[in-house]
Amino acid sequence: MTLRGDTLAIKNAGEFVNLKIDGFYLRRPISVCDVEGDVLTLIYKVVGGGTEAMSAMEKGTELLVMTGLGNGYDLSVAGESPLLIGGGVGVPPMYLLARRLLALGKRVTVILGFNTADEVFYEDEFKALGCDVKVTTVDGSHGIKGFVTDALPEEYSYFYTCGPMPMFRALFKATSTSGQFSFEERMGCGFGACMGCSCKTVTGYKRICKDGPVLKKEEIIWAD
Amino acid sequence: MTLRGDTLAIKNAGEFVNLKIDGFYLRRPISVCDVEGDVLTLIYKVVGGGTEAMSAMEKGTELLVMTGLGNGYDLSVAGESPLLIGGGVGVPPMYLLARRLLALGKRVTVILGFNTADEVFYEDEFKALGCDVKVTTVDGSHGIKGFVTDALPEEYSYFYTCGPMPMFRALFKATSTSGQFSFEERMGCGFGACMGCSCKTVTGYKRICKDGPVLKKEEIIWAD
Amino acid sequence: MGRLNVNLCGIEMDNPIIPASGTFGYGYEFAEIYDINILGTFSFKGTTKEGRFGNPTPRIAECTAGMINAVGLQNPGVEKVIAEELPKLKKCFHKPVMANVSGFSIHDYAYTCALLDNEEQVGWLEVNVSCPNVHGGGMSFGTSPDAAAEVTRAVKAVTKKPVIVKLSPNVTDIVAIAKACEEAGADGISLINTLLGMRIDLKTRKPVIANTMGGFSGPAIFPVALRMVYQVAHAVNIPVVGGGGVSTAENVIEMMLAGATAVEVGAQNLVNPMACKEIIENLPAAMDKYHIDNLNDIIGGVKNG
Amino acid sequence: MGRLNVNLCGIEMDNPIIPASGTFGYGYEFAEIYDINILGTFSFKGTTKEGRFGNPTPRIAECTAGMINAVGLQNPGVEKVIAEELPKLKKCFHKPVMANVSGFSIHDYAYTCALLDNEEQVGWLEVNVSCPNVHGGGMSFGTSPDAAAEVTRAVKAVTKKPVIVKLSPNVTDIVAIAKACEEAGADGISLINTLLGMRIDLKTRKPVIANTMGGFSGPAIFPVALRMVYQVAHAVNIPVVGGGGVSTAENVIEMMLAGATAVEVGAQNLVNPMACKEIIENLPAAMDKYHIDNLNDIIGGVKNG
Repeated sequence: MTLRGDTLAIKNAGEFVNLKIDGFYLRRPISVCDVEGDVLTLIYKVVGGGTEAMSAMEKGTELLVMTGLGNGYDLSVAGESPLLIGGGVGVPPMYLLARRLLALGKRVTVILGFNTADEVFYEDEFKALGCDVKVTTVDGSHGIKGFVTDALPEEYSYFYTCGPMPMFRALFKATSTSGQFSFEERMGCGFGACMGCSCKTVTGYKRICKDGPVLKKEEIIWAD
Repeated sequence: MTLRGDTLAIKNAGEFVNLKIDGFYLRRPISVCDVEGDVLTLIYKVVGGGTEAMSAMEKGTELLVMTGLGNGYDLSVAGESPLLIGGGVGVPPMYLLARRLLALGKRVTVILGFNTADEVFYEDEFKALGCDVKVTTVDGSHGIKGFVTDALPEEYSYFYTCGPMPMFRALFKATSTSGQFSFEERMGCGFGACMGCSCKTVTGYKRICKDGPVLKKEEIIWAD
Repeated sequence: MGRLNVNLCGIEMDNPIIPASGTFGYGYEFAEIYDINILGTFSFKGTTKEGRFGNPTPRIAECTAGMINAVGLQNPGVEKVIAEELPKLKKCFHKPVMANVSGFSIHDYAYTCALLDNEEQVGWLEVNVSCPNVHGGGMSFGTSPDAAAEVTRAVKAVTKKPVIVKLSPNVTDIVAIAKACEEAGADGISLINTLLGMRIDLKTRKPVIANTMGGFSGPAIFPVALRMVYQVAHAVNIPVVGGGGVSTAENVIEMMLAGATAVEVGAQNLVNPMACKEIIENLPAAMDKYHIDNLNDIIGGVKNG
Repeated sequence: MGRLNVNLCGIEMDNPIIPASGTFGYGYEFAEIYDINILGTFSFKGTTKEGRFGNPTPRIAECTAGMINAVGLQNPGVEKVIAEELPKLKKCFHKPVMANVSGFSIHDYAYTCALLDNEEQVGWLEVNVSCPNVHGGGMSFGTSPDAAAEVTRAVKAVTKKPVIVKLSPNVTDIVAIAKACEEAGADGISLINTLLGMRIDLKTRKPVIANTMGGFSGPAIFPVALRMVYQVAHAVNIPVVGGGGVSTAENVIEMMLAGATAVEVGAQNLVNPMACKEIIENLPAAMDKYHIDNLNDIIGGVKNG
């Protein structure tokens, strides 16, 4: 979905917005896929009632949206050839990140992981940006057969990722450099007030919504 | 408000419909003012959140409406010169009743009671039907100064009324013939299931929504 | 055996859907709207030894996602129910019905249940120890394990029909009360009845309900009901009838996962008279969506967090 | 003296609006959004003797007109709160703040309150005997009159600041517990904390909350909260802080008519960070609509039904 409005609060790739949806009490956090001027692009997967209602919204619907939430990715440590890895619903935030890194003159490699060909999306958009794009599908129906870890290049300066936990655990082991992971958690407020989405890190307790969603590889503690 | 839809279930003047309003759990019962073909006319006073929401509805809004609720007035006992007495929010149901009685060739006298001139409505509509119309206002700012009981004619064959309790009590004493009163009560279901709107009558317990809202003068027991 | 069939205390039901007592009268009003024989069963209006008018009006208040009622057990009394209501009910409903019984003394309960025990159409006795609307009445029985057990024993002594005790949620320890009823011989537990609630009219500054407080029901109370159904179902070895704010087929599945063998639908019948019909019609699709072949496979099937 | 001023246990407040503990952190997140000095006060994150991470995630569940949380008293512990949080809080909030305290033993409560008693900015101590998220913890104190009274006495012994005991609604007789606290010396009663609730994820068939159950709050619980505020306010002679599902200025007026001297706003802060600001701004118009000159005129002003 694309929204038009005041996007000035959105600073970094990897931030999210929090949408008020009629008929639901809690807001729904959605990661920013792209922002250009006053146009905000959100790509989401229908997983429950909230996202179902979103997909049923008509053109012209007005939404209450809290923007500029979360820390987002830190680009200052990207190096010259950063690697971006998006798994399924984790693909969208990689788009704005890729644009920003390319704007900084980086050589950006993107790995997009899916279960099967039908799920693949945004491959062409990333190519159009000028990224080196690799796609993996678990069943091999498109691109490289296997997981994103089967597509890791020899060389890269740093990595950024967003996706499901199993992918994170695999990447944590398989990656040779440092990197940043964007986590998902059920949130209450989305702006750090309720402690609903806390997690333990090497550097103490962090709120995914306020101190995250992006955590550095070094600070992550994997829950058993 | 006027609604277009299946009105076949609406049989008698004095029935009500029950409207589902977004954002409210219980339906809102509104008396039928007029019905002609598939057009239903409802006139209501904004007294709370529900009616407030109704008055804010835009043209073209679709509503879930239960129709044909309540017993309505019994016209078979009207005689030749029935008297209709509507007080404030009790005026609307008198309109369809007047139309039906006139269609039966009755000489219909209507008394409309209000507090003040600004509240007066439907006087011309009743005149246009060909009723003998008297209007009373408590402050005398329009029509006869005083209450509907101050406008009672010498002669009438029977009476029908809808309005506030104090008016009912006054009419009960002041009227020389039998008649029918349409009562209001907070309802749960509106179709007789929940016993939320029961009242005691000479002929036993009655549900205002199902056995009423119209009760005959002889069966009414006035709560103290 | 269809995929919706369940067995409640030895009686087969075509589906687990039971309109809750007090929201379905004795069935006729709904029989005019749809064929109520599609229901699993229904629990008829709470019946007492003597006839009652109940509480003064207003008895109803609007709430966010719910309503408060303070009807106060209006009913013609058990003799009239048997003489006048059941014959009429028999004409529009041809399955075992659930007889909901309330009382103000142990003797009341026993008296009323003994008479209903003779009625062929009565399948289950749902003993309400929880109506929050009667001062010093039902409420007190439902808030003490001993009193609830005493009522259970007294009723079991006068009937061979399955006895399902309906509990009040307005308690500190619902499990203790459920266990006491089970030990006293209850064949099933039904919960929850309404939460005690109140609203004030800002214009008149009076309680909206003439009786000041009343029973709060509707979708708003679903999470509390689900929690109590879960707690009780995991603590007793008799079937649990789950209810409280159920308004969709998904709610029914959630209640059954929590441990309900059958599910009561209450307030929703009042705002949508077709609610139970729609829930029954929507169940198969909802089951497919969540990969449920047969409802019996999911009763109490919630996994550990 | 403005028309919104109230006096809570001897401390003047510009208005009765108090963001509830656990929904407002230590204030800074909201101070970034609006000047929180417009508030009557706020009750800061529940503080315990030792630091706590709280419960595993997920800790949050969506409900109809509400939410369930099972944060489990995450806080850095009273020493760190005093050393690190209060100085930061002082920078953005210049009024007496309400210190919310929880514990797992009488000693815990006394220890934590004794330390907070030395803090100038702490105006009131809100002693939470009701958090439903900690196994064997807060909950048990709040469900027994004797235990609640014991906590009250222990806290009163170590502080000169007004002690407001926050009660759990998950009890049979809230009045008995409130009275026990009053007799034990409580300066005020705060209610209600959250209702114990649960949701199940139909896809995973697991509880949505990792801790299985959690505290249910939001507009859905307002009628239960209002009823308990009414019952307690009419039974005790100390001020009552009313809360539970409050989300509008009208809700505030209804709570005060029921007997609340001040009103807590909880879950609504999470879905609308401007909630308290908007409520305070909307109060005068709402008061005009219902012909209320001064809020003090309506405290406990509900008429008999």
